[in-house]
Amino acid sequence: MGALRLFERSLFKKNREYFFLLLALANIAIVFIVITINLVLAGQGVRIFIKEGLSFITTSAWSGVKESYGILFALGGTLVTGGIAIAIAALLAIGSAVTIIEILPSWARAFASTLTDLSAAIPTVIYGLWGLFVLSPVIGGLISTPPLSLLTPYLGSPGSLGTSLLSASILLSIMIVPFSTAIIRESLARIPKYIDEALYSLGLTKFEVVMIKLRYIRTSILTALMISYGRAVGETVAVAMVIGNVLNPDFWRIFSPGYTIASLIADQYQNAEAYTYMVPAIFGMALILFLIGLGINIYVSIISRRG
Amino acid sequence: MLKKIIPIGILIAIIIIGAVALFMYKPWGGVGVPTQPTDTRNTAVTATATTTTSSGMIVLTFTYEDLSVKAEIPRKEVLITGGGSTFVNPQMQAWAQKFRSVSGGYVTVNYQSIGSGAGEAKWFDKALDFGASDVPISKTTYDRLISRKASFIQIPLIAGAVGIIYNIPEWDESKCGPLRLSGDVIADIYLGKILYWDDDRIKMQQVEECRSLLPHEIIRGIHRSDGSGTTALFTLYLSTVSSEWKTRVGTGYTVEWPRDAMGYGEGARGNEGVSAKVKGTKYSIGYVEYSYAVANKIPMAALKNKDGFYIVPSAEAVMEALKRGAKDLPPPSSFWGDVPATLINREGEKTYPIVGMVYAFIYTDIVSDIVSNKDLAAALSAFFKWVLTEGQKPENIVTGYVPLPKELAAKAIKYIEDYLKY
Amino acid sequence: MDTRRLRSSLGMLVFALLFVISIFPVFHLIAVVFINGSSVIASNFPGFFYEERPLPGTEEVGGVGPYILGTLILVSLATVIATPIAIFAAIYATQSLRSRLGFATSTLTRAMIEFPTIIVGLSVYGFLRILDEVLGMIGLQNPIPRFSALSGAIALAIVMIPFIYTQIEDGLRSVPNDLREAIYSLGSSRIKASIIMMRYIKATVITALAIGIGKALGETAPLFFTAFGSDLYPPIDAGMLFRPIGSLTLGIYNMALSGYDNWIRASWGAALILLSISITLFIVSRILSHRRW
Amino acid sequence: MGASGASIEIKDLRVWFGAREVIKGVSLSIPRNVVFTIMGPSGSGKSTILRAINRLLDLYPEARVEGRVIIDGVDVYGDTADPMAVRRMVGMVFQIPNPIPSMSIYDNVALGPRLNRLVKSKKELDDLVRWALEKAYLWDEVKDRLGLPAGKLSGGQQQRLCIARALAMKPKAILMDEPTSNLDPVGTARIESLITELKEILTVVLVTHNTFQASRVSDYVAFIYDGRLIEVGPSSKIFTRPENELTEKYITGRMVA
Repeated sequence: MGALRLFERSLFKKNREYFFLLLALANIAIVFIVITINLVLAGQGVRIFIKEGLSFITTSAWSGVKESYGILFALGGTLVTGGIAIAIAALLAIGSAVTIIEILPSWARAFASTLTDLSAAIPTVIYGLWGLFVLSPVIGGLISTPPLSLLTPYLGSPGSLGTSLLSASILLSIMIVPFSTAIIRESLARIPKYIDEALYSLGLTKFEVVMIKLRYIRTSILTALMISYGRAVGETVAVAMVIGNVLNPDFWRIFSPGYTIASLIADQYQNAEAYTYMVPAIFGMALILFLIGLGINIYVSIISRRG
Repeated sequence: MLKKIIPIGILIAIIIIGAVALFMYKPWGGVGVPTQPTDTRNTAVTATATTTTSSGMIVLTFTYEDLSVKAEIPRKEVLITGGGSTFVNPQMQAWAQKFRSVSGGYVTVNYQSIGSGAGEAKWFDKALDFGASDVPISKTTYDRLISRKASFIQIPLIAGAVGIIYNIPEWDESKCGPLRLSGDVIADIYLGKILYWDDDRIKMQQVEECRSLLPHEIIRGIHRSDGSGTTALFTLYLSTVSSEWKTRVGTGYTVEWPRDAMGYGEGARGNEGVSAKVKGTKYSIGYVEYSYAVANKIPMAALKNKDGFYIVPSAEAVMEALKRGAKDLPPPSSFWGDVPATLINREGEKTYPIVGMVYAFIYTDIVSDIVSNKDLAAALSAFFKWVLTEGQKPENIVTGYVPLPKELAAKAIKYIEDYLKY
Repeated sequence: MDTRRLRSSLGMLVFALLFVISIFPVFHLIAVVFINGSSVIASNFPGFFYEERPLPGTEEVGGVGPYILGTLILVSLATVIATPIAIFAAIYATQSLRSRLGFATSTLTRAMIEFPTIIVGLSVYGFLRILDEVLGMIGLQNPIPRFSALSGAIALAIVMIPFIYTQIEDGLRSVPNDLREAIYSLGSSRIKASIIMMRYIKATVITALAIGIGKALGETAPLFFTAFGSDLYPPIDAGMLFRPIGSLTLGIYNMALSGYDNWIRASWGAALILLSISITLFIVSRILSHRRW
Repeated sequence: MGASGASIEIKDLRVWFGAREVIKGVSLSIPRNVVFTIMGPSGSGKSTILRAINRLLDLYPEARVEGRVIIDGVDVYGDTADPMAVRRMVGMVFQIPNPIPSMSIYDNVALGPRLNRLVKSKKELDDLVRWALEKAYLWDEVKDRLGLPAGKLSGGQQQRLCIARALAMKPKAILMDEPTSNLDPVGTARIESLITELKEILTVVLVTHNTFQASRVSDYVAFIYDGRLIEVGPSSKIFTRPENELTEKYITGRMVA
C-alpha cells in the first residue's frame, strides 16, 4: 500500500511529469531484456560450471562424445587475437585520424571520413567472405616466406595455411579501425585551435605537434580502442571464416589456426543440442564473453572519468 | 485529477486492446490464414490422376517402380516448416520446389538447414513440423519422447556417402587411378600414427608401378570444424574399422582430432571449406559428402571394403550398401540408434563402405499441434509419400544423392500410412 | 635542424601510409563484391530481384526475391520495435538526474553490444519457448510463434537497441549546458525539454537510426532460430508475420556454403544487393544529417 | 642575460581569407627592445597581423599572404625561410591561456627547449625552466608543485605560464594577442607589469583593443582600422595629439564600430 502511494506521488508530483515517467517503461524493457538474456545464459551456463568447475576455463578440451569441455584454447585465442587486433588497429586508426585531420585538405577530409565511416557500415558477413578469399591466402603466403617464415618454429606449425589466429587478428583489426578512427578523429578535431597555435608558436615541426596532441587525447584513444574491440569480440561469422577452427592449446602460436570463443560458438551451436552438456558449455562461453564485455565497459568508464 | 488520469487510461486501454487482439489471433503452427488460391494454380497439378473427395481434398497417385500410393492434398494453402540436416538441404529444396507445383501451389515446404542436432531438438520442441537428421533420433531425445508418451515416426528419405579427397601433386591419376586407402590406414592417419605419405602401409596398397610416386611429405589431415552429420558418419566408419579410434576418439558431430594436437591437422567450415583447403594445401587429405564431391567434380579415393575390394564411391556402390544394410527397418517408434552402423563397411564386390541415410522425424499423435491440424497432417503425409516415390526418380534427384531401394521406400510409406492419421 | 624536418616529413608520411593501408581493404572488398555480383545480376535481370532460388546444380542463377522481401519486413519491423524503446530510454536516462534506472540502462546497453548476436537469437528462442509453456499452463496460446518474422524482428530489435540508444544518449549528453539551462529556465516540463533537445540533435538521431538499421541489415546469427529463413515465397497475407521468413543474410550464408556453383553465384549477387542497400542507407543518412565530417 | 630583442619590419602586408581581404596593405617598423602595441577595434585585423609575423597563418589553409615581414634581416616569407626557425625566434602568447592542461607545469615550459634541443643536460633544462618561470613571476607560486598538471592553475597563472613557455625558447621577440582579455583585474595588472619588464630582454609586440592598457605599457602604438594602418607613432604622441580623427574617436571611446 505504501509502495503504491509512493508510486502515485511520484507520478503526480509535478504537472504533466507522469508522461515523462512513462518513458521509464522503455528503460524497464531494456533492463528486462538484459536480465532475461542473462538468466537464460546463467541458467544454462551454471550447469557447465557445476560439471566442469574451474577446469572449464583452465583446460583445453572440446568433445561432445566425451562430454568434456574446457575452453582455455578459445579464451586464449580470444585474448591473443584481440590483443594483436588492438595493436594493429591502434596504428591504423591513429594514422587515419591524423591523416584526415592534419594532412588532408578540407574538401578531401569530408570525403575520407565518410569513407572510413562507410567501412563501419559494411555487413560483417561480407568482411568474412573477403577475409576468406582474399586476406588469408595473402597472409598464408607471407608467413611461409622469409623473413616471417623464420618465426614459424616458434609461432606456428610447419606449413601453416593462411587461415590462422594471425589472419583473424588482422581481419578483426580491419573491422575495428573504422570505429576507432571515428572516435579518435573526433577527439583530435575537438582539440581547440589555440593548442595548435601554442605548439606551433614554439617552433615545433608538424610531426612533433601531432605527437603532443596524440598524447593529449590518449585516454580517448584508449577508450576508442577498447570500445571498438568490445564490438569486435562478439563477432562470430567473419572470424569463424578465417581463424582455421582448430582446437589449438598453444594459442600463442599465432601462425597456427585456432578458435575464439565467438567462432567456437558459431561452429558448434548447430549440433550442440545432440549432447547433454554442449548447450550449457556454449551458454557458459557466452556468459564469459558478456563478462569480458562488461569488464571492458567498466574499465573504460573508469579511465574516461579519470581523464 | 481526472484530467491526469485520462491519458494514462487511454494508453493502458490501447495496450490491453492490442494484447487481446494478438492473443485472439493465433495463426501459428505453420499454417497460414486460409486464402483461396486462384484457379490458374489448380491447373498446375501434374500428377497422374486427380479427383476430388467429398471433404474437398485433391487426390493424387504417386508411383516408384511398381509402387503406387494415393495421397490427399488439402485445397488450402498450407505451409510445412521443416529443418535440420545440412546434407539433405539441396535435395530438400529441389523436392520442395517440385512438390509445390505437384500440389497445385497449395503446399509450400519451408526447409532450413539448421543442422541435424538442432533439427532434432527443435522438432522435439515442436517448433518444427518435421525434423531431418543424418542420424536417427538420439538416445536422450528418444528417452524423453518415451517418458512424454509421445507418438512419432522416423523414416529414411534419401541416402548419401562420405568421400575421401586428397591432394598429392605427384600422384598421376590417369596412370595410377584414384589413390587406394583402407579404413584402418585412414584412422591411423587421423590418429597421427601414420605421418608421411610414403608410409609403407599406404604404399603397399597402391599398384606396384605407382608406389614410388608417393612423396616423403607430412600428411595434412583436414576435417570439418563445425558440428556436422558428415563428421558423425565418417567417425562412425573409423570407429567401426579401428578399435583404437573407437576408444580414443569415438563417434560424434564434433570430436577431438588427435592429429590437430600434433600440429598436422586443421579444421574447415562446411564441405566447401574442407574441399577448398584440401585443394589449397599440398599433401593433404580430407573428407566431404559424396554429393558435394560429385557436384564439384572432385576426384575421390578408392576405399577398401570389408571383402577387400577397392571401391570409388558411386550411386551403384552406395545402393549396394543400402540393399545389404537396411533391409528391414525397425518399428517406427522404437530406438533406431543401431541403424546407421548396419550400412557401414558392408561386404560385396561393389559395395562402398561409408554410406548413410537421412531420416525425417514426424509426430503422429493427435495431441500435438501438428496432427490437430488436419490440413497440415494431410499435407505432411502427401509430401513424404511423394518424396518416397516420385521424389526418388532420377529427374527429381539432385546430382550426387542416392535414391532409396524400393523395399525401403515401401516400408517407410507403410509407416506413414499406418501412423500418420488425420 | 634538417634531421628534425626529415623526421617530421617521414612521420607524416607514415601516418598517410597507415591511412592508405586502413582504407585499402574496404575499396578492395567493395570492388570484389561489385565485380562478382554485377555479372550475376546482369545475367538474370531484372528477374534476380523477384524470382525464387533455382534448383541446385543447374545453370540458372534464379533470383533472391523472397530474401529481399524478408529482409525488408524483418528490418522495418525491428526498427519499429527498437526505435521507440531506444529513444525513450535514452531520454529518460539523460533527463532524470541521479536515477538508478537511467544509470542501469546506460551501463547495460553498452554491455549489450558485447553479446554475440547468435546468443540473442538463442535467448529469444528460449524465452518464447518458456512463454509457450507458461501461457499453455493457463490455457492461452503464445501470440508469437518461435519461428516467425515477429520473433526474428524481436531478435534484430534487441541487436539494434544498444546501437541506437548509445548514439542518442551521447547526443543528448553533448547538448551544451547553456542550451539545456535555457530550455529548463523557460519552465518547460522534462518531456517538452526532451522534445526540444531531440530536435536539436536530429542529425544524431538520423545517424543513430542509420547505424542501427545498418547493423540489423547485416545480421545473420540472431535469425537462425527466430526468423528461421524461407527460400520460397511464403503465402503473402496478414499472417505472414507469424510465419518463418527469409533474409538476404541467411540466403547469402546458406548459398555461399552450399557448394553448388549456381547458388554460390547467386550469393554474390545477393551480397551486392545487401552491400548496395547498406551503402545507400549510409549515404542517405549522411545527406539527411548534413554532417561535414 | 642581456639578450637583445629583434627589430621587425612589415612591408605592405596584405592578407586574404578566401576572397575577403582582411589586411589591406600595412607597413610597420618595430624597433628593438620596445613594447609596440597594435591597437584597434575587434575585427580590425590586429590578430591577423600578429599571426603574419610568425607565419602562424600557415595553419589556416584559406589564408593567403602578400608582402614582406623582415625580422632582424630575415625575410619571413622568403623562399629559403623556415617557418619553424622563425617561430623559434619569436614567442607568442594568446588571448586564451593555453598551456597543455594535462601536462605538468614543468613539462609545459620545458617542451620547447627540449624538442628544439636548446639544452644539453637535465641540469641546464632545470635552470632554463626556473629562469623562464622567474621571468614570468610565476616561480614563487609554483616552485613546490612543478609536477602538477597545468590545468590546475588559475587563469592568470596559466597565462604567466604561457609567457614562461615562450620565454624558455629565448626568443628575440614576443607576440602577445590580447593576453589579458580573459583575466581578472589582478591577473591583468601582473601581466602588464611583466610586459614592461620584458622589453629589457626582447621586443614585445602587443595586440589589444584596450586603449588604457595600450597607454599604460607601450612605447609605440599603431592604430589599425578595417585592415588599414590609420596612425602609428610613439605612445606619448598618439595618446596626446592624435592626427587622425578615427584614432581620436577610438581613444576617447566615441567610436561607433
